[in-house]
Amino acid sequence: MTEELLRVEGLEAGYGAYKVLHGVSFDLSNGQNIGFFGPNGHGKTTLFETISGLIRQTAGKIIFDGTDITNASSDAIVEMGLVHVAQGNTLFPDMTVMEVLQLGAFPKRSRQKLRSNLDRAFSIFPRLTARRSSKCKTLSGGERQMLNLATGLMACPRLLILDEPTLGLSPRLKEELVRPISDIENSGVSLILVEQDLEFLLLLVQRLLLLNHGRITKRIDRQSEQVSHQEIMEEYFGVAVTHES
Amino acid sequence: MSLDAFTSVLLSGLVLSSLYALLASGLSLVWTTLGIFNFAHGVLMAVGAYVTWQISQSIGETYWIGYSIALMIVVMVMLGAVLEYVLIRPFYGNKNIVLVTVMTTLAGLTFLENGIQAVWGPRLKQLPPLIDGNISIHGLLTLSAHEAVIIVVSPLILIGLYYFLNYSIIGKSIRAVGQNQKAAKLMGINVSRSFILTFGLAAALTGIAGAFYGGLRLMNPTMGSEPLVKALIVVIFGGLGNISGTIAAAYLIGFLEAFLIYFIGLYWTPSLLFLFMIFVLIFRHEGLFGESARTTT
Amino acid sequence: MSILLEVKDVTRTFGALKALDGVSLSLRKGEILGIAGPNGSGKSTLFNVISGIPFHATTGLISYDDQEITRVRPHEIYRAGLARTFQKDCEFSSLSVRDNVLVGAHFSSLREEMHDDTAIEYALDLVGVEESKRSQKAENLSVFDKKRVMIASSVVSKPKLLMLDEPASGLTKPEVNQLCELILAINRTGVAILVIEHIIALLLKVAPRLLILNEGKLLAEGTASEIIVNKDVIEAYLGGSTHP
Amino acid sequence: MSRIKTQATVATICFALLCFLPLFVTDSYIRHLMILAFIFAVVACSWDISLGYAGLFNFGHVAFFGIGVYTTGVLARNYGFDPWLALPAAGVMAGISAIPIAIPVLRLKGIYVVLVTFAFSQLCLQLVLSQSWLTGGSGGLVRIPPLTLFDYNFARDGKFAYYYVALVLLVFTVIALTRFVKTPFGRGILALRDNPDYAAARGINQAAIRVTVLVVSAIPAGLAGGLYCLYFRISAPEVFSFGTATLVLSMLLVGGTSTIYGPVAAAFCIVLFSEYLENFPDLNVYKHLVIAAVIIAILRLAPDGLAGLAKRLTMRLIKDN
Repeated sequence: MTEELLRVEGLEAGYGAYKVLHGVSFDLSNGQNIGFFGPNGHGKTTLFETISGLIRQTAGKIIFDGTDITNASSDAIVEMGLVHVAQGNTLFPDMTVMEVLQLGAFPKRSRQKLRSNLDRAFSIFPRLTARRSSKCKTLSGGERQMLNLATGLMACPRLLILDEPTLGLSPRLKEELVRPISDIENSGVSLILVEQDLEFLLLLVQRLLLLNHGRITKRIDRQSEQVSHQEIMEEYFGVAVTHES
Repeated sequence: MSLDAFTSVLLSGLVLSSLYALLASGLSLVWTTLGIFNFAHGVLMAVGAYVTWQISQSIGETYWIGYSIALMIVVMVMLGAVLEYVLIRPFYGNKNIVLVTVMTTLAGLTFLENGIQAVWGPRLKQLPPLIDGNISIHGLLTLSAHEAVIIVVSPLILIGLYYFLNYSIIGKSIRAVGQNQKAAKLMGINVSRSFILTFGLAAALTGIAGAFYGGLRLMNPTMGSEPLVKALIVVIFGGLGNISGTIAAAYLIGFLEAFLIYFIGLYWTPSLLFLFMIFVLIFRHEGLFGESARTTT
Repeated sequence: MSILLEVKDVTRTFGALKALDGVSLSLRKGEILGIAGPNGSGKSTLFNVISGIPFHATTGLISYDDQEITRVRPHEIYRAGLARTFQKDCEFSSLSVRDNVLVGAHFSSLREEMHDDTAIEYALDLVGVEESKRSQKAENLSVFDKKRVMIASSVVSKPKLLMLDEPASGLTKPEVNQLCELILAINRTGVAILVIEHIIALLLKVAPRLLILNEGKLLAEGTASEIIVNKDVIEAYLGGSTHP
Repeated sequence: MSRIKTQATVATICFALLCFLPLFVTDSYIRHLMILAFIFAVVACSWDISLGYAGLFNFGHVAFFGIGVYTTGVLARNYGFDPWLALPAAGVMAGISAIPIAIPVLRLKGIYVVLVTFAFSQLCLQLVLSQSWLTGGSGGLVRIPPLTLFDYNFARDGKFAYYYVALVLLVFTVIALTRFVKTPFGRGILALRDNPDYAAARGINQAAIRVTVLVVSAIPAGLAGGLYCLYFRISAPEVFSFGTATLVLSMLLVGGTSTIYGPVAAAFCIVLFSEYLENFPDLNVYKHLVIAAVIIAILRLAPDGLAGLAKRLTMRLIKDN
């Protein structure tokens, strides 16, 4: 179980002259889950878009399951089982829930499993069953997030990147998402989870990485260290907190 | 208006509508998926007609024209792919892509139009009809068998297109690319392949319209320019990026045009159509049948 | 001190989503008020409805300098003396740095006073953009310089209220410190400042009074030291709703 | 030497050369080509104001040119106006007709602007075709009186006087437009194009800018149309056609948008290049093929047009020295 699934080495990327990632390195073994957190605009989304092939890196290397995917196209990456569920993804406004789920199984490796994956998606997210023929644009925020997650599952992922799946959700809806996400986890899929909500993250992952100004500035291992709120607050709000209080 | 005149207006309206629908659905498909407006779309109609003619000359005129049309479709799909590769692909990511592709597709139009002239010369040509003879129904209504084929086959092709886009996984992936490219990529859809496919499909639909048209009237290299302008009006009426709206609008405009020509004459009809188009754009730019417009770049 | 900006029970909805849900606040002349809150809490929406860009409030009332501006067109709001900045895309990319500021001056109510370029140079001096960079195209500047030029293009119009939208995003720590100095310096010239930030650290340094938004509602209000020990605030930021 | 100074020097030298050219070149065919280039350069560089500087996908600019052609034609031919009066009237008429075009443009963006302006130019064409009592229909208006000065007939001097009229129009247009975009208001046009939200937050009224831009860009196009009509002494509906729009648009894009001098330079290149191809009778059918291929190649290799290419080259020269 300690076989390596993903390794990112010295990744640098950005938009034109504006560099967002300044050498990010981390790895993830099979069956492990890691969480990312950190203030907005510090490169989390850029990091995952680079891993999933939407943005080209300017330096560094990405290895997935022993294969170098640094320059692979996004569809080849999905085909290998590395699936990225983007943040606040609006999906396809004029398509129905059912159509989106079918498209989720677009990669060849998942097409044969369409039926069983659909059953699984509907059993994890029963709410989607009732909405199966509604267009995406009529879905509520919570339903969209569920559809996002379910669509990611349809591709038979081996590693699922979830970028802020609870963004904009009420506390009650957030709570509702904990169970499905841990179900996904228990089905043998590795997770990279991004969250602003630390408590939520700690429920689901073994390791926490803090991304700050395009660098990983803190790594917290949940098993070995006692997570201190005070410490994280400091990282999060900057030194000013301790100075002022 | 006598019954006779009414039925003949109705018929010419139906034939026009069918051709507009084939042309406009391709134009709309390219717009929806790639977000660009293909001004070379109309000339593809002429290319389709000429290619069909050339094939029918090569394989011999004893063969039914339908075989030539089938081969032409293959050629058009490839030509569409080539056009996408040459005229559109180099400009992805260009911040002025809408404008630059207006220019490159206009240049493509010039190229193809003059290309036809260069290859096939200025002599007028005509394709044989799909079926010879006339059809008369109760003496009320007489039309050529070729027109009848156009009226019947075009909707069948469009229904086929509708089913392809809505019920096949490849069709769905094309629609997905049009609605959200990034999300489509993240689902493992190869966006550039979808683009090429879309262009090929649009070229094939237009080519079919051209082959039909070539059996009705004499062919010339600019035969597609007026239908393109009509297709543009159709696409606006139907709502950009809305295939079923486009098809409905094609039939609406076809009939409207036929009746306007009958009632107010050939001269005022185009002016009125353009005026309608401007008003639709101002007050309902999602089109008459559209519910939501694609947000433009 | 008299009230400069008053927001009363403002709501903004997008379909079923309530991005702002009955928010009220007031700002006195010359005051710095900080607004913080987690992502998606409605901070930017609040700025958008006040400045009218790109949309207005669904319900509620916003008044500025004793005039109602709830539905006033954005360029008129600016001419009345209320200038805002943006978190991203902070430049007119094809214009030079000077022209970026010139635009801010020319289209303000001060056009008649703009006989020479001293006001522009003064604004650029104030924000600290070097002389050598002032003829460059704005798109070639660093993120921090772009932000400074954007601030210059607003202070050049002598606004009464400056609204800063997450000014520290994308900046390094030393730059954030410089930014704090700049905000305080502008404030000393008598400009009231409304600043939203995701990172509370910046606000703690510049704003004596803070508001915390969460899920479109006002969660807490008070001085810096009151806010950081507030249970609700810690919960909103770091979660806890899932844990007792 | 700074870039601006270089530009000014080059422009002055070009101007001086063009001033003296007819004194040495007596071939009326070359003069004719230059007049064509001048007229199209005016249309192309005025289009640059709305398309390049304001970023409005205005596809109906050629309609302003056509309106100019027909205003002058109708006034001089049908109503007996002095051509010297009918010419400025073309500019005025084009400027006025920009206002109804501006109304839909204010509410739309992107491709919708292309479509509505395109519809407008098609509408103009259809009106011209259908009102044959006024416009001569598809045959157009012929035998329009030429410009004259006292007894001097501009049409009978081997294109000498028309050369200078067209040159003056071009020079005034270039100077006026260059100045216009350098004013603070002109900077506002660019600001609005670059970043509409930020522009609104700095007091820029989008509606006011768009109306002004369309009117300002329409006037030179109308004047060019008026001159075109007096020079060729016909008003033909082809001026509204796809072909004319393609020709001018290619000048604009090949020259490089938002530069003014780029489209002017490209107008010369394209007019002369396409005439040069006429020298090869064998090439006749392929001429347009070659032009289309060259345009695609230039757009691909030099996305900022010739002006962008020139800029890159001078930058390299400055660096090398």
